[in-house]
Amino acid sequence: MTAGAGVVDAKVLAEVALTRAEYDRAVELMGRELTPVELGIFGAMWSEHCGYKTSKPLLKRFPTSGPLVLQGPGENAGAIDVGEGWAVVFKIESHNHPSAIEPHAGAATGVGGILRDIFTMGAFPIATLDSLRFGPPDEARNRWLMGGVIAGIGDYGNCFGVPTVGGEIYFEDCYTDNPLVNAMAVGLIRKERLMRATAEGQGNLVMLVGADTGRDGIHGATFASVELDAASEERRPAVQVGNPFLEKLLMEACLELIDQELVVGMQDLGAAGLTSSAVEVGHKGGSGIDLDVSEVARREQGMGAYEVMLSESQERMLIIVEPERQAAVNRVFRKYDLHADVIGEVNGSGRLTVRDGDRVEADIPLTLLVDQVPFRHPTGAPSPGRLALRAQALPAPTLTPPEALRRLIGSPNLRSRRAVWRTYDHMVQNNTVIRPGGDAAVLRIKGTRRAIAVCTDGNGRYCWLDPRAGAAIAVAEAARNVVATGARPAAITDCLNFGNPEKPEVFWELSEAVDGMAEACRALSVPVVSGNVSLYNDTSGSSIYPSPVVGMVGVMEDVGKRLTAGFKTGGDMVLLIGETGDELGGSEYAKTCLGVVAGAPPRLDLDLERRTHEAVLAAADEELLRSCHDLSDGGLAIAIAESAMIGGIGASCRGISGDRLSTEALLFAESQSRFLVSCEAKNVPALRNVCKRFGVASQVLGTVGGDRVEIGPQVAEPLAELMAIWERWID
Amino acid sequence: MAAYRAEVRVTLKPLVNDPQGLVIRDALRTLGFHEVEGVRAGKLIVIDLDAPNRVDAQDRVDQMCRKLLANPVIEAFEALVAEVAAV
Amino acid sequence: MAAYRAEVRVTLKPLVNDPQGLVIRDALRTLGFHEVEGVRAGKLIVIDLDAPNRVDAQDRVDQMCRKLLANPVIEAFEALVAEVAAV
Amino acid sequence: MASFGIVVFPGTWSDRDCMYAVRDRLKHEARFIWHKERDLSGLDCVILPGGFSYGDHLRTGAVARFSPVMASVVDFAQRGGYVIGICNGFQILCEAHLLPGALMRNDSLQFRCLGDALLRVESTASAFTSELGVGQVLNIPVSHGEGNYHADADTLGRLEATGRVAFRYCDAGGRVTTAANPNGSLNNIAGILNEPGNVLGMMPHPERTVEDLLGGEDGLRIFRSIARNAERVFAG
Ligand SMILES: Nc1ncnc2c1ncn2[C@@H]1O[C@H](COP(=O)(O)OP(=O)(O)O)[C@@H](O)[C@H]1O
Ligand SMILES: [Mg+2]
Repeated sequence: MTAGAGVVDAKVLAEVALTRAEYDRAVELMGRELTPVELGIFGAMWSEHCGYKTSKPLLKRFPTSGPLVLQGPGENAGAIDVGEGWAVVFKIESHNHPSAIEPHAGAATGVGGILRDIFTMGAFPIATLDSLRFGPPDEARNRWLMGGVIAGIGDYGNCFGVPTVGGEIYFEDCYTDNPLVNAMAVGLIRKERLMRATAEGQGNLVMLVGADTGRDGIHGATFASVELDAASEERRPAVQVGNPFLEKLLMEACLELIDQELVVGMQDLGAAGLTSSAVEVGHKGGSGIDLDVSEVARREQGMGAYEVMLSESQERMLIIVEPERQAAVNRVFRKYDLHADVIGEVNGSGRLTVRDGDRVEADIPLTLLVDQVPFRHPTGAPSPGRLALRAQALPAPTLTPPEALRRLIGSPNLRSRRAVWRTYDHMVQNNTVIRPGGDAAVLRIKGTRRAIAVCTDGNGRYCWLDPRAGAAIAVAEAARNVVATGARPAAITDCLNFGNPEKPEVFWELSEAVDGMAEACRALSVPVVSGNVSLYNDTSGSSIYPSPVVGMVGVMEDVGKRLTAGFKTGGDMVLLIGETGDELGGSEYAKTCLGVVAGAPPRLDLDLERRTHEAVLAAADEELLRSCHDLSDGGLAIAIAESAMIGGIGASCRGISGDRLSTEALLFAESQSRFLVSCEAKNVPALRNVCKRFGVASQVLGTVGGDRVEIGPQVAEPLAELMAIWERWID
Repeated sequence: MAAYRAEVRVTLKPLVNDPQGLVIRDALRTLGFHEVEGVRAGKLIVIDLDAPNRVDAQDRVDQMCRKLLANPVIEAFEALVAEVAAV
Repeated sequence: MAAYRAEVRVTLKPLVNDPQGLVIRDALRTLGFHEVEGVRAGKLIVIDLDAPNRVDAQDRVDQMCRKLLANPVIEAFEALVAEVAAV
Repeated sequence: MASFGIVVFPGTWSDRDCMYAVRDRLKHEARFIWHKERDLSGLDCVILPGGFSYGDHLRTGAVARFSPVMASVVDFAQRGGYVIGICNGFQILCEAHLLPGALMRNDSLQFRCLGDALLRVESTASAFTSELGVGQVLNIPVSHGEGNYHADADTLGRLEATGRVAFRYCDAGGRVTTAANPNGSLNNIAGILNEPGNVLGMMPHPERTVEDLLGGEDGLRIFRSIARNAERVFAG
């Protein structure tokens, strides 16, 4: 081992993303200079991506336990108990940066990565969702990014055979050069079969299976490039091309191994590749790992230990196997024509040892890489200008209510997403009881009456104006979407998409948002079981809106009692549950019809939110409702129009009133804790009683029927015309 | 103005993973073509266009490649332009 | 034995509709390339193989095309084989 | 009790859905057949399910048709066994020349998953459709990127003239319209039969409408038709 072989100058440190102080700390902990491979390993494990050096102290604020939680943060994915012996495993992950330069491959590999996290837990992936943010669609480049991302997501999920059942797409200027691509995956498994990523048992074999290792996604390694020719640096692919076909085989084989109880532990290879996976399993198993990179099958010639250890080639899995089971394991891989190699051994050293044949390239105590990550504690502060935005008054309306309704329905943020989700197979596996296009998607669990509801939510504008309130609303809105199907919110996964946290303003946003989410999670009894952090979403100095995204899972005991958003039958009564306030701040109306992103986001009373959920769930349980839709972007008028368009039947809601509220607020305010429901006329008293029982307001707005959407005295638009506007997608 | 035909070949850069090429390689070997060492899959796009001369035609097609037909992050392109004999 | 590289071009037969070509044509025109008359899209498959000589190499690659690489119902193929200079 | 064999190629994904349809909903026997196997003994019907065999690389179905099991499937079909190819299975049957024509990319160039797709039954002269009525409209979802059926004029003419078009995409009134065609298929073709009528290829997924909870039982009728005919053959 040649310690200190590289010249550790500022350039080298920048490439491994360590500060001089962090580097000195690593040297101090090791008691000697680092080899190039070791420096690469420290850089990767102490990075924000693997080590969460900025966000970890904040993440501790989340509630992570509860009666349903089987696995909280810390494993490849979280898991909750959904009853009758079943567990649901889920996690969300970002692939923002790769998608910004190669949207198709970037988004596709994002889906691939999150699917691996699910089946690494032993679970069969039963759904994916994708939460997307782009710049305005009138710019060709943004459309190109969006088209590529959507095609990439579809190509991966469709080929793999998992239904893509939900997600969201929003457009704001701030995402122009920095789109957000967050993919969530959900898996199902018998509770007792949950796998953990661990390497236990001295003498057990470390096997690498799946794709050959290439020079994919290796970050700055010039100092170690003695093995590289100058040109290869240039040719090194910055974005990986995923292989969903291979991933499907990998999943089938891995699940078969688990089924036959042939493995001790399993860990997918994601960020920082073999390095991160080996460190994770070794550390969790309380053992050591000895790897020989010369045993790793490669796609290219001339790759050195550094590249092999840090390659991010997709569709690879590390498995820990007892030596006497190796033959059986190989039989399974051979069945699927998968390539597997023994690349090392578990030992009791507590160290990660990396050899290339006889040469030791790295030898590091695992605890240094995991427990000694030097946390950063930046200070946060908002700029005065930011806080002033909240107090800014909105300009006077210029559009009539019917004009505003049409403009909103046709705005990129509110248009129907049918043209997107019909390119995703959302039905494969025969579980999709409520398909995309409503609030949450609902998947039944075969062999039971049970189902789960899943959705993602996040509102960057609210978070920009008030990160704490906006993040709390993201949780509440996700819960509302789940409740609107009749499911009880159970737990969330979250993706924290923020700018550069070294900026005090961004760190303040992050800290506020985490507090807001944590508070909402506590109030609504939905723990955080997994998540992901994506920082440094900046381009040319400006950051994206703070954009936490919440992925929610809810549980329904009787799928027969599920609710959908569309109006059903003429003559049914339409009711608003909850109350409208003068709250147009940060709204879609303010943006689309007034041209401003300003004002305070709507108030969220978490106790009222919770009681409103209880009221709707009680009404669903008593089978009082014919339809149920939550209110969010665009407010009451949009909710009425959507329920009509989804149901394909008009409605007359003339009874809209509110004390001292402007027409604009009545129709378009985004006040929280509201649902739009319809029910048979005879059930109105019972429904209103349920609401009263929970201390929640309700109001009869009108009736379902006809071929127009009538709202208050001003709006009476033909349904067909609204649908034509709504269903026109961006091309 | 004259008529030109451009043949654009878009291929993945050498170090980029090519799952399609791997499947074709394995399939050929399974079919008994053991002499196959490697396969890379790409696209062939044939464009008929008008241009005042060959140099201009080449220039325009190169622009098309950069703007739409290839993503330089993972792909390389090559465009061969030839005049089409008038019929 | 020597090393050969074959370039196989698989294209849709002239009478078969080529929606991909049409979409590319329209996209190019939208981007301002109004001189584009028509576009056809096909596949380019590059195969590295060993063979005793060029004729044999060509023969084997033609067999690969007939057996696997092209579907005669809709596609035509052309295979160009060249010796790869030893390094 | 009819016996179904569900072939699993690398990349197949509607194998489990087909199993659910046949065993759990139809309550008949079924077993999976890995593509490297050759034994189809005891089967009345072979299902080639949907999916992306070999990643759909090169051409859909092009590689799968060379799997060891396919020789047995060809043999099985020649001996009169029922073979139904669904989606990717249809593509494989075309590549294997058990059915004429080819399936090309959807004319939209996009994948289409349509839960409310409708088919008109065009022929009841097969084991797959004998329990249905000509002109009957079925809700059977589509989910594919390459379902655009193409055949040369002669072949197409022969298919039409001999009643071998089994299903066409249609609207709710049973009208065969361009708007109802999800992929650009010639003559709105959604499914075709071989000459003797014992091999069916169809792009839509009957295994996806096998219970009311998921949008009806129209798909189940096709499997039921196969089972009844198989039992009849067995009884006779
Ligand atoms: N924002 C967050 N909220 C809760 N848990 C998080 C968050 N970010 C990361 N985690 C948890 O930290 C662990 C490491 O995450 P990650 O590095 O994304 O895992 P992987 O490498 O498996 O993709 C996981 O258990 C994940 O669920
Ligand atoms: Mg993981």
